[in-house]
Amino acid sequence: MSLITKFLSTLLHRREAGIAVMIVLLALVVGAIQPRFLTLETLRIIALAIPLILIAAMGQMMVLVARHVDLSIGSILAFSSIIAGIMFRDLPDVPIIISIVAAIACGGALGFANGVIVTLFRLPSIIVTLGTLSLYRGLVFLVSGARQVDPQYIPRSLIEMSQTSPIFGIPWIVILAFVIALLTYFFLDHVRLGRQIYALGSNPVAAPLRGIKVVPLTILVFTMSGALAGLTGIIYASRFGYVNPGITGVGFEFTVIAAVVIGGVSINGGVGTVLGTVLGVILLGMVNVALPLLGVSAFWQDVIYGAVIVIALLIDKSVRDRSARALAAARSAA
Amino acid sequence: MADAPLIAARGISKQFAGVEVLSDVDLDLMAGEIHALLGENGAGKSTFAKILAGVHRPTRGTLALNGQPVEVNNPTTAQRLGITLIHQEPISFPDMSVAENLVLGRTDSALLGRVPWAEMEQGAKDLMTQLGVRIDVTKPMRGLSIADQQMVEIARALASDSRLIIMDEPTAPLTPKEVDTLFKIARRLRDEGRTIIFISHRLEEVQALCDRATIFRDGALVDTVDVVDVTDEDIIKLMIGRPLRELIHKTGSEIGEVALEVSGLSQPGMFKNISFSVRKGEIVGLAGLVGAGRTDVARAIFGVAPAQSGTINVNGAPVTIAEPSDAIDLGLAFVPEDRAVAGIFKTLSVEHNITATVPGKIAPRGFISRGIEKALTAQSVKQLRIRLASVRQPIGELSGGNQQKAILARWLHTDPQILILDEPTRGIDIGVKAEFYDMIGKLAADGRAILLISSELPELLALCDRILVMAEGELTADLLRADATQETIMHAAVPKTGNHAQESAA
Amino acid sequence: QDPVSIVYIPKNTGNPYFDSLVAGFEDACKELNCEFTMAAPATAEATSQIPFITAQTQRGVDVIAISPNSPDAMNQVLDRARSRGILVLAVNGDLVDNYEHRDAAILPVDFTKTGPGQVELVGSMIGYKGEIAVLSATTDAPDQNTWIAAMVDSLKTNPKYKDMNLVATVYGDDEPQKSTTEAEALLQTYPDLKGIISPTTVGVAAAAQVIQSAGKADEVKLTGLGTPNQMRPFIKDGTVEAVQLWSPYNEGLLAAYFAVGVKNGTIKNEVGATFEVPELGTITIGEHNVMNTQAELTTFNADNIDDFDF
Amino acid sequence: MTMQTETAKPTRDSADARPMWQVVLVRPEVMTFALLVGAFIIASNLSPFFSDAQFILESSTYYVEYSIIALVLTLVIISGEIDLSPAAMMALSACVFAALYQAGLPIGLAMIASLATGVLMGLFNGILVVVFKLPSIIVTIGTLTLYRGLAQVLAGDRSIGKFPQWFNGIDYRLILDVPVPVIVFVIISVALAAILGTTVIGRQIYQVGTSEIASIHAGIRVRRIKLGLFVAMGVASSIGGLLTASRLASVRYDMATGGELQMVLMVMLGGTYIFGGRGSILGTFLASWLLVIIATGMTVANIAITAQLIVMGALLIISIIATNAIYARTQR
Ligand SMILES: Nc1ncnc2c1ncn2[C@@H]1O[C@H](COP(=O)(O)OP(=O)(O)OP(=O)(O)O)[C@@H](O)[C@H]1O
Ligand SMILES: Nc1ncnc2c1ncn2[C@@H]1O[C@H](COP(=O)(O)OP(=O)(O)OP(=O)(O)O)[C@@H](O)[C@H]1O
Ligand SMILES: [Mg+2]
Ligand SMILES: [Mg+2]
Repeated sequence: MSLITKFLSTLLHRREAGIAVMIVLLALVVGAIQPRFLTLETLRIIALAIPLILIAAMGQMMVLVARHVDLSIGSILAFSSIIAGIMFRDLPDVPIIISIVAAIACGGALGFANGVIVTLFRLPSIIVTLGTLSLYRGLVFLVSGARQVDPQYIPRSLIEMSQTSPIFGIPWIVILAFVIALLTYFFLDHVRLGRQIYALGSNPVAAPLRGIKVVPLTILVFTMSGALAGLTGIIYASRFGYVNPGITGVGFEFTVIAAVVIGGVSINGGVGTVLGTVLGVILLGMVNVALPLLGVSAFWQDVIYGAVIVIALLIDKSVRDRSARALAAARSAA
Repeated sequence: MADAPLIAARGISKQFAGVEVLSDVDLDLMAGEIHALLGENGAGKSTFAKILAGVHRPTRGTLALNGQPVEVNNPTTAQRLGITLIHQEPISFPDMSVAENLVLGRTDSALLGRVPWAEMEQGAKDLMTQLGVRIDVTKPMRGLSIADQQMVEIARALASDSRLIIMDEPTAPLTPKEVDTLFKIARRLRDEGRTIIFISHRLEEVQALCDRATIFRDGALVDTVDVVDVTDEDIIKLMIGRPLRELIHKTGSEIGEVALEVSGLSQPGMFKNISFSVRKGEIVGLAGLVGAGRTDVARAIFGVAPAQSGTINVNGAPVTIAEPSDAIDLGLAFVPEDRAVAGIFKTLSVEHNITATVPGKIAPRGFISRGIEKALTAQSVKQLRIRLASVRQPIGELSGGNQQKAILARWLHTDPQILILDEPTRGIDIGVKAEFYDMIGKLAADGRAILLISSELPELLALCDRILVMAEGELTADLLRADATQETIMHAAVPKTGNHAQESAA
Repeated sequence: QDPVSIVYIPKNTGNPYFDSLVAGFEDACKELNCEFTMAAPATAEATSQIPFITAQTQRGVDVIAISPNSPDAMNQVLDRARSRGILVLAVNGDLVDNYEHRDAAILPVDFTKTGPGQVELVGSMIGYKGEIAVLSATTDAPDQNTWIAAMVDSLKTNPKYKDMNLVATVYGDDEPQKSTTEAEALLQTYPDLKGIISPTTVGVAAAAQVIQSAGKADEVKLTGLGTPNQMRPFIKDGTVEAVQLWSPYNEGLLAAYFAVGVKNGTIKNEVGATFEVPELGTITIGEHNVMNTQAELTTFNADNIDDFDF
Repeated sequence: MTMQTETAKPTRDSADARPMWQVVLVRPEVMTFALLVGAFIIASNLSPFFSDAQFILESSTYYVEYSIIALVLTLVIISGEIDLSPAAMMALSACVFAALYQAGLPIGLAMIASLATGVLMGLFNGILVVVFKLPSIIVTIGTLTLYRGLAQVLAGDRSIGKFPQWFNGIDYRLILDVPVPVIVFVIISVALAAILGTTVIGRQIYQVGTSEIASIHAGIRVRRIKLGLFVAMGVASSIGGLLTASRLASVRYDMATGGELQMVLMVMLGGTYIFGGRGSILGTFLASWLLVIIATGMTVANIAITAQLIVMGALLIISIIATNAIYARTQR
């Protein structure tokens, strides 16, 4: 009996279960209308839609768990990818990997700057990153001279990362994204430093009293988020084959935050799992792919997109309420 | 004494924004003693404790550990030196498991080291067994009662193997049985040669546990005494600089009609079938162990979190209270237990805090009249003797007792006929407490009905005409003043089934 | 006499298409000794150009050339500029149905020929047989819609195209992500698809990338309107045989010559008037004061693409 | 009994009150004002074309719709919530207006329908936040996508126009040389400042933002206030949408894209505290002008958009650093 209640309450507690159910339902419903949705080819398309969001979502998730938010990732992504693009164009002899590292480092540096401003002046990250969202975009225009890096300069091997596959036809960038998710999982769940991020978000007042070095930890979290956004910039270049300073990554932060929140990461900090985030990203990716397949007019996409966010929030809320009630009932029954 | 003291504090002073809250404290703490810190609210006890634990840095003064000068710049250093502070308000990480809460922030392993989940949970389980509490260490901290959270804090201090453990009002949320357990542990630690600083407002606990006591007043150390040598009166005199009269003031006011009657109030998971009534002029106490559900009942009556079923009658007529404003319209008032969160508007002025309940009064024609507002506030400040620099200063700058007075003042302006006071004197020093008792008595004498929730039995026994007792969400006793004693109340308050009973049988 | 001051307001900053248009202005102004400035908003929204127009009016420039983000949202500010004696030119896109709010328009080609030209191009690639689809910009993009209507019309009326079948028109909103998803969905939904026409630079680049990824260059032929720089790798590696466009550079050139001519009184801005522009030859002002830089679209393929850099 | 606790107590029970000059001078609004003056001087030096009142007023009409909404947003943020959907609400209510007008509804009715749409959208946001207790920042990110999407469904990406002549060009109607929208802005500023500063509702907005739980316990109808504020956002957005429709003489679904950031920027620049409980209409009022001056000044000086983005971003961060420092000083 108590085992069953325990199992039930864990299940109710698991936000992930809810998203998984939504994913299955969506697949079935869309599949019923458009059987083509349930093919391997679609799976590949969905898989390709995921890495861009997933990698940045890992960073954003850490930031949210630490009770912050990073709205500047779209601009960081653009900055990193334009830096890499410029290096590809102007320094064709430099090995690609150097440019990739440079892009990640640039992302990390901008994230670091976010972290420093947030901690040094004790400012709410939402406003700081709203500011750097604009500021970094300005930098993108500045370093690029407002000029696009054309496809001819993007190295073949980089583009092939989203086309060729080492195994089972799964493209490199998809594998990369899942490796990063796994690393993040390991870091957050099995490394002391990772646990401290949860602690920090769970109770920012208690954290310093427990010897957690809040300032460096916060800066680290923003730096990681920036670096992952930077890596996303590289993937962006790989997937789309050119880098434009004006459109790359615009509005990207909303997509990522939506995915992370759908994945059950609390914007109040301290709560959230890598699994949930991955599922949230998959759900969003599926919606993106399903709509054109269903022949839904492009006009409806935003409506559905917005509705999915609102519904996910409502479901999250009801799951939480239900688990709280179950907990209370269990308590009074005991 | 042959050995150097474990800690020697010299000339410790602390200023906050220019206000000196601790001045020139010299104190020696010996190895293997339990040392009480006593003093009124705001005397500086917690501040001193925090300085020892590296939370605050002293403005002036030095610390020596075993005769060696040390600088305790941050909590990590303190921990390394073997100093652990159990904070006044339990500080934990609500989203993380009990086991993790026990080890988080421990400095003995590398930051990039792996988290040994299994080991950690086993260790936590052992620690809980050792303490004699039944807490599932894999559950998140969030679900724990305050008392259990406090026990986890204590367990953490134990686990960290400290030389000096500072407990800042650890017993406030604990049941007598838990207090007993805590005392046993404390004595054992002392016998192992560790030092414990014990901060409490309950003098009987100090008498029962402590070896020496240091009394603070207005930020200065007044005296350090051997506990066996002094009486409570002596200590109180030292604390407030004057003697205090006996606690009993209830002046049998005239008891009238039933003002508030609840019947069959239930909220699944919180409380069940609560029925009682309070008459005009009557003070009805509500006793119970922490977590018994008293606050939940009060919140339900006042409409903060209405009950699922049951009825409420006010002055004989059934009423619906969907939100607090309904309750206020019916003449109810509620002083919540968690003053910092549910009571004050911390950054707003005292004035705005006091007039929060009477928008109609301060704005008779829709626009706020500064004159009326000033007058109302001045009246409150005078009537309740609220001590402040200016009515326009943020209420957060006031001491706890004065904040609580302002909250009461807020309600007096609504001229309530039924007052629900939830732990109104919690964390308030003896001097201000006496003022509160007096005020409560006067309110009843005016013919108001009062429901007084308190965890301090002497307080209830002194003030109440009748005492209700709750245990595990149910009403277990309704005692007349004549029948109520500490024993009868505790008998009803301790649950008949469940954890507590099993434990006491064991 | 002061040199004529010209300001050009493209749709947005960082759009490579306008870079060569600006270069056209700059080179012409070197010749003609006019003063040229460019001022661009960050995003290509309907209203983002308005403050720029007002500011330039305030600065008292002689000519405002603009690639409008909206056919009608700027009517009032443009009128105000014109009332101050400023010559207002629409460049590369017109204020469709709001012609009276600008003085003249400089367009690259006669847009009525664009649609049929594209159909012919894709037809020649697929042997005039099979399913084709269109990947456009936004659903109401006026130029694209004109071209698509003309495509549909010629598919219906020209017997040469009787075996070609337009199965879908989808919209990528000129966003790389969305265009990519839509292109992928096209390949997915229509396994027998033979050709895609994408009459927008963002769309054609995204579709090329998708076809390259899927390795379907042999099965699905792609064409559309694309800039040489954007399409160069795809044309070189055979993913795309050919795309078409015109020369934005010439638009800048023509606009500058026309503006300076009108301001100096050497060109009359009326329908039917003609004037000479070096390299472009004789330009005739057409209906609604529209003039074109070239008659036909330029087709870029593996043979000639390296001759172009824009 | 007599109180024996009365002694000549030192002020240790409370901190000393701050001197008056600090109370008055050390306020975020003062900083905003100083920035405003500074920006004006710099802009005048950057371009000889800048300091022309008529030009500044005309340019301000491009931002005034945002400014009006930012005033209401100030109240929302003081109450401890945020609304990121107003720009989308502007677009949807304007599209409703235009679509209905085009469908043959009399223009007056179409305007009423547009306002009603504003009410509904605000209500929807409010219900999600207040009844379902969802965090407003995420809820409104969701509804901003939703509303913008609905606008697109409704209007496609045509622009809908051809309104009667009297409706168009409200920004060119002048009263005492001042464009009508600016006058509307000033009137709403004064009205909201009066509500916030002198009425019970205003007081309660601050109280709710300072501590929602304490407000509930004090009998303040928190839900009603918040719901009301969200509805007010909807109405203000709808008014903003109609003003924009009149100014542009046309409506598209992408009206005011990204405007939410500008509005938040105005509120933040005005010294309103992002976590609620503090802030003022005066601050937002000044900040609106600050933004107009900066944006207009840079545009007329032909400063590249690159620099504009950097300046705006930096400004937001600097202003909030200053605001926070000021609150930290005055709040200890
Ligand atoms: N962080 C702080 N900033 C400003 N003032 C503070 C701060 N912490 C404490 N104080 C002030 O210092 C004084 C001493 O407070 P402290 O918490 O040490 O008292 P205490 O003796 O522990 O009281 P209590 O019995 O209520 O716990 C009080 O006046 C309090 O308001
Ligand atoms: N065994 C328990 N474990 C965890 N939480 C509990 C338990 N029992 C009660 N609670 C929760 O703890 C809270 C404390 O209950 P409540 O505050 O009503 O009790 P109380 O008797 O008023 O205690 P207090 O003296 O702290 O005010 C309630 O919200 C209740 O749901
Ligand atoms: Mg204390
Ligand atoms: Mg309680």
